[in-house]
Amino acid sequence: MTATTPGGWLLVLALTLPAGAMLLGFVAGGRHAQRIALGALAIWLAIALAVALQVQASGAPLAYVIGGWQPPLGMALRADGLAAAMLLTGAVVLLAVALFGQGAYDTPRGAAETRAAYAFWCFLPALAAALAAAFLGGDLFNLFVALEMLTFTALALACLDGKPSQFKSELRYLLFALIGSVLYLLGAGLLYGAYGTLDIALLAGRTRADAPTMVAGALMTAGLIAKMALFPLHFWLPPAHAGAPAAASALLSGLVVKGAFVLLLRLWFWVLPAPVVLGGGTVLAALGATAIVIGSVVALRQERLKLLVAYSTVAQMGYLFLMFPLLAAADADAASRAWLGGVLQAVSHALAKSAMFLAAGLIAVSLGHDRVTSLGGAARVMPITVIAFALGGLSLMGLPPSGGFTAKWLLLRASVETGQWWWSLVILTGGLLTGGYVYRIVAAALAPPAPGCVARAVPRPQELCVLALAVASMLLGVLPLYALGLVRVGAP
Amino acid sequence: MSLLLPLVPLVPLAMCLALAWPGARARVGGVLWAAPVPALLVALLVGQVPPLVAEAGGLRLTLLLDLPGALLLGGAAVLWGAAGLYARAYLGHQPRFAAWWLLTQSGSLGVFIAGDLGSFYLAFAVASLAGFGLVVQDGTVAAFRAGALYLLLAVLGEIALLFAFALLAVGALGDSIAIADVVPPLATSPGGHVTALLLVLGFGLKMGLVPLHVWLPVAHPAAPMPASAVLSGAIVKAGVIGLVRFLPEEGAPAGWGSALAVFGFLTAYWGVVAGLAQRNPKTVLAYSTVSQMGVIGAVIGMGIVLDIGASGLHAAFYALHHMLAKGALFLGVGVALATGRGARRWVLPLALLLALGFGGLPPTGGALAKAAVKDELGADLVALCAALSAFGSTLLMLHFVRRMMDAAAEAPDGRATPGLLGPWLGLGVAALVVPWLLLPWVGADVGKMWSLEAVAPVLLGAALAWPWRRWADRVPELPEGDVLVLARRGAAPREALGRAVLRFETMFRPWPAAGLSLLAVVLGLLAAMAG
Amino acid sequence: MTAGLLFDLMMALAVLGTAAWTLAARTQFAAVIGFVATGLLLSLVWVRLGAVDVALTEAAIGAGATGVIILYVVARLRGGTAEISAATPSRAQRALAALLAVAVGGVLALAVLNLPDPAPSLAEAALAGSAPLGLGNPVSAVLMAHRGLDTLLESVVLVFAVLAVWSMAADHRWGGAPGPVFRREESGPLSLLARVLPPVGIVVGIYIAWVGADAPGGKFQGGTILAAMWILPWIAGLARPPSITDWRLRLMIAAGPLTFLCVGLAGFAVADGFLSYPPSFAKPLILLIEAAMTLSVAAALACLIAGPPERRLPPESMAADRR
Amino acid sequence: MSGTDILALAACGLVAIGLYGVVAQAEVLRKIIAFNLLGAGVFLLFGVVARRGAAAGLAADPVPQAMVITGLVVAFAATALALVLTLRLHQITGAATVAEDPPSGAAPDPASEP
Repeated sequence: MTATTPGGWLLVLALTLPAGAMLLGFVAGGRHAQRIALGALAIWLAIALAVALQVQASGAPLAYVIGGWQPPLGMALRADGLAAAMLLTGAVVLLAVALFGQGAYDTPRGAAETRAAYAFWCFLPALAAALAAAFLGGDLFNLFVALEMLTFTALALACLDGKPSQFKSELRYLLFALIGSVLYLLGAGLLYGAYGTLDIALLAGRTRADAPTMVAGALMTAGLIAKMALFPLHFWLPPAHAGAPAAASALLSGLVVKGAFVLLLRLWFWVLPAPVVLGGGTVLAALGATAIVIGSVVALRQERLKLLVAYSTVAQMGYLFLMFPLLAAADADAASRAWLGGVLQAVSHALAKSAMFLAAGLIAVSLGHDRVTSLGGAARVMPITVIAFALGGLSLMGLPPSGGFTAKWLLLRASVETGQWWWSLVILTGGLLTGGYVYRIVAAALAPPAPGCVARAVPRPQELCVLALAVASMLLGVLPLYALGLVRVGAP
Repeated sequence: MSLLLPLVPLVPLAMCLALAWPGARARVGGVLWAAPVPALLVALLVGQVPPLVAEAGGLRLTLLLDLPGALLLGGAAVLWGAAGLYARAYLGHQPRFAAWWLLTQSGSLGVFIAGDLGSFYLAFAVASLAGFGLVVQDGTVAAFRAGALYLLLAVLGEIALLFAFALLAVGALGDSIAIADVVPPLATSPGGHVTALLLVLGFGLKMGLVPLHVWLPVAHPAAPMPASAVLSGAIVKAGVIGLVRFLPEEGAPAGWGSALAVFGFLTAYWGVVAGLAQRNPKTVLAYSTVSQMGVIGAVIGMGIVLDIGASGLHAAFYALHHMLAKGALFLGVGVALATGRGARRWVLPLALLLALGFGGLPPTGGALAKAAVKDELGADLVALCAALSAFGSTLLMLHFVRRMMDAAAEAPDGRATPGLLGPWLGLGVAALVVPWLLLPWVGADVGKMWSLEAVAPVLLGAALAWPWRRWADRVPELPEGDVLVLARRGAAPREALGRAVLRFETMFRPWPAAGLSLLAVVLGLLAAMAG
Repeated sequence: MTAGLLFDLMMALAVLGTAAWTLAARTQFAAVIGFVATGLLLSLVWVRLGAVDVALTEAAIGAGATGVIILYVVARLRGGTAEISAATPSRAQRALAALLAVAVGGVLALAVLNLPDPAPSLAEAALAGSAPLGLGNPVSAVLMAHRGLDTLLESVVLVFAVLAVWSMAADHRWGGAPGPVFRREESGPLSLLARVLPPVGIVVGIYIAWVGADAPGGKFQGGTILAAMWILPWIAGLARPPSITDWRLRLMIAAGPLTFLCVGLAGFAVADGFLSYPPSFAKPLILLIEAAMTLSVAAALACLIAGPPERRLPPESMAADRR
Repeated sequence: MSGTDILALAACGLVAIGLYGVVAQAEVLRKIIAFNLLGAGVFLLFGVVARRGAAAGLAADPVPQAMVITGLVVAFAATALALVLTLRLHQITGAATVAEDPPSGAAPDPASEP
């Protein structure tokens, strides 16, 4: 029996505010859409903060029963530590990207509405609404709708430039993501047939390790990891994320893929029964490990900066899957560490990767190209941007004092504690390879400029947005304890 | 009183942050030398400073000062201070350099007082990574190449340590991450050998144990003079304090003492042999550092083998002398190059004295350092090995003095400014005198330094230095970083491997392959879930 | 074997047969025909499954609107045979795909046949829950109340989709009317249809939307018919669609979700919270939302079918559209 | 075997046909059609589930029915989006498939960043 908790109305607000802002912006258009989006995202951050504080303070998940209709017939919104942390991350990244986007997508007073700006300012709150729906949703079918919201938003953001080369990679993304959604829906149908509800809290602990549940689990998992671009289903991500404009890439790599991640966690650690998790977790982690190694090596060999960063996303997503067999292990302490490590990896990657994509975009704008071999001089023209990129890189490598360090450290410890030490080898190899490609970029950017290289300065406010994100991913490592306490609330 | 401890890393850090303020920039640059003053103060107060334990949430941070730590901290503080003064005269005011300098210093000093895994790792990483900025200061292509190698190996070392610390934290009883709590169970824990290997890898990289020494001879010649001095003097000592703290005689798993000793001596000899084939005086000094760190490794290793409780203190004392003397020699190279032929008069006497001190010429501080480690290196075969290394050191250092004079002879004549002379002289005198002042702390047998077995290697080395003068020019010059050549030969297979991975990844890019993978994933997951 | 069972078997085989034929069809046009046929057969299956609401939706959206929009694109794609044959998977790949697809279908069948018996059901709860709302059709009650959030988000998704479709336009076409330019047809069957059908269709559409509260039907089915009635004159060149920057068009598209959102939030003040209805006003409020949603569904569907603007309006009408 | 079971098998068959189509057919348009067949199979499965849950005098459980109606609309929106993208791709590049451009895939051109 779910009951609306004090502060539950915040969850409704977190979902309806950006949705309403998007609708109003859609109607008003032009300069108004920009103002509405900026205002709404700022308030959204405050709401996310309030949700996080409330969850932290009460030590229990927030819930809101919609319309007073109890599940299974009705639906509930829920925010545990995971949801609150991801919501807050999403709000921070979105606001930073919105402020960054003011440079490229500004509609001055009196100017006519343009396509890219209109779409950008409408889809920012749209993404916020989609993320809120995905993080807070308590019903597997409702989460399907959230997934589709994410897909549509991601697609539109990626096509913002209207570049011909982008249409093909986006079409590949859309088709593959849609197939993923349908597989997810198929599994949801089976679960409804087996249990007569899709409410996650009601399903928890009630599922049996029988054929319908397992088939549903396999289908839904495959659908979700297709959307997360886990190797070998990653083919769509690098061109789609690398080809998008910088602000969009940051959102796609930082946030959109995390929506499916939260759903995957809900599915595995709330819905699926323990024996199924135990059996399947190793497969997921093995795929994740492969993604880490292959993604990193391929990133190391890229010639274009944005493609390199995109392949790095493929690799970093792999880390998220290492937590599955660790969580399934019997050791409660290790499982708790693995949970924290996995969630923290998602958060720190969101912050670090969005900073890196924005930085890569600024570098490309300044130099007029993004060939890795000729980045020389970048550090002189835009030291802040290069520092931000390097800080993000440190977090990806897992060097202290970054958030990535805490995440990887926790995963490492958990893997040793549960006797699955082989995953720790993967984490270390991944860190090494990550160091390799981050180093390649930073060393190239630090090098003296090539003769004839004309780099133009980039706007300082944009640089500061990037730096803020990178510093946030660092702060996560300095102040992990507060983050960890929050993430523990309502953990499986 | 214990609240002084955080000042050690925080004062340099605060000065580094102050550099961001344009108004404070020039002022901070002018007092670069003052950053390590709190560290020196704290080191002198050793014994009166209780440990500082700060509870933050579930994490307990510990800062503490023991005798080995105080020796190293004090020595490093003197070196950083002197080199800071020298840098002002040598480089002028360069805010960027000052920033890297202070950041590195913060880590380098902090590592000597860190008492738990977290703060130790943090300080170690800051010292390692920020050192990059010092290496590439000159901005030349060679400097960037050296910086690249430095950074790469530093990161490798970090990763090895990270893994080792993870194992330590897991093996510890309870949740404490204090070094004193996590190290004792190491000897008996199942993953002890892996942990020890990773610790030796991580700290050995920093100290320059063969074959992990390659960054030293590449980075030192590329860095500006004061940076080389602190790299060689202070930063490599982070590895020493690491071994002292994490492989104490009661905590190391069986076999690791002798392994460390063997690698130590190998390093000591390798450093001498490779250094003798060098032309650049700074490279020779770098190899000398490699060699001396080898000796320290051997001391710590034998301390474990012979179960000598004070071996950490002895090693720290030996390292203290090395810090001061090696720092002085590096600064001396700069003075020599500034004075040209006048160096013969100005620089030569002190340089000779310091150089012979490395061999153990009494009554220099070096001889005291050698006497202090007699407990560990004084018996049987080991004594012979130690004598051989002392002989080699003498030979190598005289080779260095000759190379330095050669280089000075080619430099334009001039006068060294007081800003260069003062710190150099001060540091050199400190290297000769300070070990005597600190003798009561360590309690070495002074008489031993006059014994025949202590003096003979110096005399023999000095005697052979003359013939080597002739031979040295005929020996082909070894590339800086010697075994690095082998690593370059490995580039082709690495390239092939990378290309193979890329080809493999490309197989999954076409649509049908991805679609088939998706279906296979569904069935594979199902099979795994069911079985 | 009873007659009912025989009918089910025949339906199943017919659906699978047309579906397979759709894949195998030589031309794209034939494939679309196959798809629409499959969709119409499926509507019959839905009736057979006792889900008349879904049957109507399937016929209107699943087969009708989807078929139309695919057909419309087929007509505009040309050439590319070399590219297509190059991209066609090899025989081995296709065989493997068939094998894996059948395997997935097989395990799915295994799972479906192993679903528990008696099946869990919310039918009773839904029936009980729809009574206080005054709705005779429990499906509508579930859509508007119990799972109202789904419907709300779904109507927002439609706006996302319209916006995404528009944002695919070329930059210089921004501000134009949705879709390509159609030549005005003064005579001919299309013109006739476009003049005769809309009055009838609009009435039917509104009726279907209206009865949804108590009988099969509702906003989506009705909205689709209305959309068709709106598009017909565009295609015949008899009416000019409004510019995509026209705030009235945008408001029409967003009105449904906005109304739903406002009523939902008003629930905080006048009822038990978000998306709850005060008992005495439940039905009128729901009808209000349904009306707005029907309008929005019709406008959104029409815009989705028309596609991104491919022409600019003449300057004088641009000026009229500008606010 | 009941009539519902037969229709359940038909749903599974539709899913298999749709999956084969999206994987093995080259043209985007046919992929989209196959995707819709796949979706139809999934919705049919919901129908079977609803039918199995017939109770309280209702011919089928209304909750899965409501889900299908929602799902159909979302699927339509997705199809429309995919088709528009296909059309735009075709208009600009003449391509009718999503095969990778030879030799190494769509290399983005960041020089034209806004």
